[in-house]
Order: sequence, then structure tokens, then C-alpha cells
Amino acid sequence: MIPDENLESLFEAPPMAEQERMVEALLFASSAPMSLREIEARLPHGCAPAEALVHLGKRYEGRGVALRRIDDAWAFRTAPDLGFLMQKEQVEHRKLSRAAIETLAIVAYHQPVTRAEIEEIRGVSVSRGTLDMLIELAWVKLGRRKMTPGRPITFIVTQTFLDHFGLETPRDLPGVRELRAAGLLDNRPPPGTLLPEMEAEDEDQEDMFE
Amino acid sequence: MIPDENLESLFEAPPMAEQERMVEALLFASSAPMSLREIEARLPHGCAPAEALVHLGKRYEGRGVALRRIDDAWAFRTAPDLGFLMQKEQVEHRKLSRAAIETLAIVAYHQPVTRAEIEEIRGVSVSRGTLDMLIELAWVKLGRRKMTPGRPITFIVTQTFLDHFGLETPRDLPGVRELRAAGLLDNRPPPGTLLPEMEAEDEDQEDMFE
Amino acid sequence: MPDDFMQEQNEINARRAAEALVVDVEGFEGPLDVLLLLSRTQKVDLRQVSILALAEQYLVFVEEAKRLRIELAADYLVMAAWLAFLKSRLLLPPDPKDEGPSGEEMAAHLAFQLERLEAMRKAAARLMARDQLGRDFFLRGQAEIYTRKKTIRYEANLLDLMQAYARIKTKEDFEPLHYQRDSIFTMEQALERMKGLIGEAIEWGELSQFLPEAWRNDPKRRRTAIASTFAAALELVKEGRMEIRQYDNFAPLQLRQRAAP
Repeated sequence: MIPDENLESLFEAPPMAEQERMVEALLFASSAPMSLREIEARLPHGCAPAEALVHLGKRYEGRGVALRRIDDAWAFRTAPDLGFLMQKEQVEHRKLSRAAIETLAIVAYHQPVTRAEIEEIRGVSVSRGTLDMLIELAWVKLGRRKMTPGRPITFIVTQTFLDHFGLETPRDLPGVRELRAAGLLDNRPPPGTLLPEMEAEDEDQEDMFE
Repeated sequence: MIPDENLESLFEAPPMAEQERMVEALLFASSAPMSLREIEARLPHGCAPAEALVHLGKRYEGRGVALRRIDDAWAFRTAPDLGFLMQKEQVEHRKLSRAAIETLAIVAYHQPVTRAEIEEIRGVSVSRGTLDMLIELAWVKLGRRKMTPGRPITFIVTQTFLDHFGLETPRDLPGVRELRAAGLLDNRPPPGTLLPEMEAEDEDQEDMFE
Repeated sequence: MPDDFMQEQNEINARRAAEALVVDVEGFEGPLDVLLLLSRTQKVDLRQVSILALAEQYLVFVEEAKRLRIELAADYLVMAAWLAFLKSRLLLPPDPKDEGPSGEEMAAHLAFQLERLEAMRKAAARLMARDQLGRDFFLRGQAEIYTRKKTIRYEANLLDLMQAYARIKTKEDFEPLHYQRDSIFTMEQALERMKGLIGEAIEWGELSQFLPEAWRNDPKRRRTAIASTFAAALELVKEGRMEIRQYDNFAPLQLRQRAAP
């Protein structure tokens, strides 16, 4: 009798408490909700996942995590009343990229200025994104078209720009000579960065913002 | 009285049972371990997550999912005895070379350890790729420089390593106590070379495991 | 016939076993690894292993590799030389004038190294046998990604703006950096010079003695001369024409001609 019983127990389903643990682990690790059939396929032979799910659902009642039915599948989800913990409002401060700040400076000092002129002054091409971004920030806007062949569009700075930088008019911007006199030019960038090829590369690789 | 109590409760930490739910939800939602500080930052003001974690750990004892401590961080992981159910979730592990496994073990047991020390222990030079690969797997990272001539860089194991091997701290490495007692984790220089700095540094290592 | 076949097979097996250690040199992780494997043939606790016997076994291994014309990496040969030296120390009565470590100390350290390597091997195996994440236990399959309400605010102040402009407007002021090549003593120059000098360097002499006269005083010139002379010396050591030694960390480097073998 004993060998027989042993043999039978080999094919017997694990106790319900064990089945519950198994379903719990399966649903936890699964990357998508699992249907009853999928759960059953993963459990040892003879298991009754439907019953295990009932027990499991009860166990998680009122907890921070709930067993949820989604269509005909099951998954764990954090309790809806705790959703606020998962959210986090963030204000991220980012510095303008070098390409953006240089473009902005050229617009401010030379306005109204065309894209071709900006490129000539910077010595590198200006990516579309750079000007778009400055326009989106409402620091630069479109000015009148220039009365030269092709009637290119010009760019000018906005009132928002003046407010942000604490200027009354664009004419308040100090000139290069004043900058030098004020010692603001002593902070020279390393010579290598001034090679035009490197800057061109810079602009390609660099994200808009650093 | 009632309005007063309400006002006070606005600024009081939620009851412990509620804090436990919150920590449960947070850790359930995250796949990476969360440090006590990270948990605290997400909870309402005045919560005591350390205590909530103790309650939570007890609650999950013997379940299909377990609360695990990894260094100073916490995470839910499925119970190891149910791994057989999870074939589908198993990720293909790159088979590590013998050199990589040995190097990893040496870093784990001897950390912080320099490249030269690894080579001294294995009696063979460490190929560049070996350490690079362990670093890429995020199992090994750079530690502090050693205060010996040349100030060589040291290597230590990461939280990802501990998480991967189910270790709470490097102290839980298998057999580490016996190895230490047998003097096999000593940094014993070859006879004839006396490097007092190395001995001083050894104290650091002891700190790690004490 | 089957008997013949068996015998032949046995001979092949015996030969293979004898050669296995040598032929499999590719599979070894360095000389310590070989020593560790050889020590197992002694069937004793690593702490009681006979280092003398081990040294002999290793030397046989290297001889055998040479006989089979198997190219051994340099560190195998360095170990062979060291073990031959150790063997002589262990066999000869200690010389009281000798200050170096005794043969026993050296042998004890080697035994320690072997024991430590063996211990790390076992530790590595135990580590890999542990339950592993993604194989035996698993993380949350469907992490609920935090919804982040992200507001980006861009920052730039007037100073940034002005400096950016100044940077553009003063580009022409900058010159690309050129190294002043005239105060560099090149490796080629040093090598040329050293080749002329080694004939006279029979006794040990400090590196500084090999610097050209004109490069000894000015610190900048001296630095470049030291660097290139050292590099040139290493090159000559590699070619087997010089020897180099240093007694302690930061002690002066000493060079001399290497006597013809």
C-alpha cells in the first residue's frame, strides 16, 4: 500500500497554500497579465489556479498591492489610492547648449539677422532645431523679410527675451570692448575647441541641451 | 475639537499599517532595489520606512514573493524555490569564462582590490576585456584609489552583483568567514618585499567584512 | 586482433595522458594554474605539499614542452627560472652572507599562493552555484513605471549670453596650439645615443648619467630627456642588449650592458 500511495502523491497536485504561492510568484514575475489557461499551463499537473486566485485575491485585500482582473487575465497592480506615490513632479533645470546660446547671442547683437548671416558669424551651420527651440522658448521670433535677393527671413529677439535677461532694449547689451574691459573675456575656452571642424562635429553630436 | 484633530492629522504621519501599504506598493512597482532614502523621499512627511519594512518582511515570510535586502536597498523578488515555474522569464545568461568568474570572485572576496593584486592571486595577467566585461555587466565598479605608490585604482562589487547572487552584503559571500580565518584573504606580499602601505590598506578591507 | 587493437588503444591513451598536461598548455591560466594541477598529483593537503617535488615536476613540465616544441609564454619560463633558483636554495645550505629571503620563506609563500588560488577557485564555484537573479529568482516583470510630470526650464543668464558672443567675436584672437618641438628629446634621438653608449656601460650606472650634457640642467629639457632615455633603455632591454634594475620604489634606475650569452 505504501509504495502505491507514494506513487500517487507524485502526481498529486501541491497543497492549495503552495499553489497560491506559485500563482503569486508567477504573476509577480510575468511581464504581462496572465490568463487562467496560461497560469494553469505553468503550474504542476492537477493544480486549480482559479481557486488559488480567489485565495490570493483575498490575501491582498486592503494591501498596497491588489490582484486585478484585466479582461480574462490576472495581474498585480498597486492599489489605486496609492498612485500618488508613484508620481513625482520634477522641474528640471537645463542649461542651454553652446550652439543655442551662441545663436541667441548673435540674434541679440545683430538683429534683424538671417540664418545665413548667423552661420557666417558662427562659422558653422545652424541646425533647424536650434532656432526652432529658441522660438519655442519665445526668446526669438521672426522679423521682417530682408530686401535682398531671395527675400530671406530675419530673426529678432522678443520682449520675453529682454525680460528674462533684464534688458530694456537690445542696445543695452555690452559690446565686445566692454566685455574685455570687464574681464569677461579672460575666461578663454581651450584652443582646441575653436577649430571649425570640431565645432561642426560638436553641433551634430551634441543634443540641443547639455 | 473635531476640526482641530483633522488639522493635526494633516501634518501627522500616516499610521504604521498605512505606511506598510505604501512601502509595499512602492517596492512592488519598482524592479530595481530602492534605498531607504529613496523610499523615504516618496512617502509622506514623517514616515518611518525602516519600521514599515520590518513589518512588511514578516508579512511576506514564506510567500511566493519575498522582501529582500540588498546592501542598503530593498526589493521584492520571487522565492528561489519556485524558479522552476519561471522558465519563460529566464533570461539567457552569457556564459562567463573561467578567467571572468575567478576575477569576479577575487574582486568580491578581496575588495577593494587592485588589478596588480588580482594578477598576484591568479598568477596570470588580467586581460583588459575581463574587467571591462564585469564592469559592463554592472557587477564590478571602480572603488577608491589605493594609498600606495602610483595610487592604483581599486575594484569593488556593486549592488547589482549582490542583487544578482541574492546577497545582502559582501559579508554574506559563501565561506568568507572561514577564508578570512584561514588567512586566505590576507594580502601577504612575497617575502623580501615589505610594503607597509599595503598592510595599512588591509585594515580597510577588514572593515568591509567585519 | 581485438587484443592488438586494445593494446594499441592503451598505448595511445598512455601517451595522451603523458602529453595531456603539456599539450593542453593553451588551457592553462598561467604557471600558478599548472603548479596547482601538479600539486594535486601529490595527493596531500595543500599546506603539506612538497614545494621541492613540485618545483621538480614543473621543471619537467617545461622541459617536456620544449621537447615537443610547444611555445610557452614568457611567464611560464620566468616561473621555471624562479623555481630552479628556489630548488637550489632549498637544497644548498643557507649562505649566512646572503640577505635575501630564505628558501623556506620563498617556498612557504608559494604554498600560500597555491592555497589561496585554490580557495578562490572554490569560492568562485560556490558563488556561481548560488541562486541567481533571472535564473532562480525573479524581479517584478511589469514594473509600474513612475509617471513623471516633467517640466523643463531652460536656464541662461546674461553673462552666458555675453560670453557666448565674446567667444564668437574673438575667435580670430586664438591660435591653434603648437607644441614647441625644439625642446623635445625624441625617443629616436635617445635610442641613437644609447646605442652609442652601451658599449662603455659595463658597470651599473644610473639613468641620469646617460642623459646628454645639454639636457641635464633645464628642468623641462631634463624631463623629456629622462623620459625618452628610459624608453630607449627599455627598448634595448627588450632587444636583450641592456639590463635594468631598481632596488626600491622611486630608487634610481640603473642600467648596464648585457654581457653576451
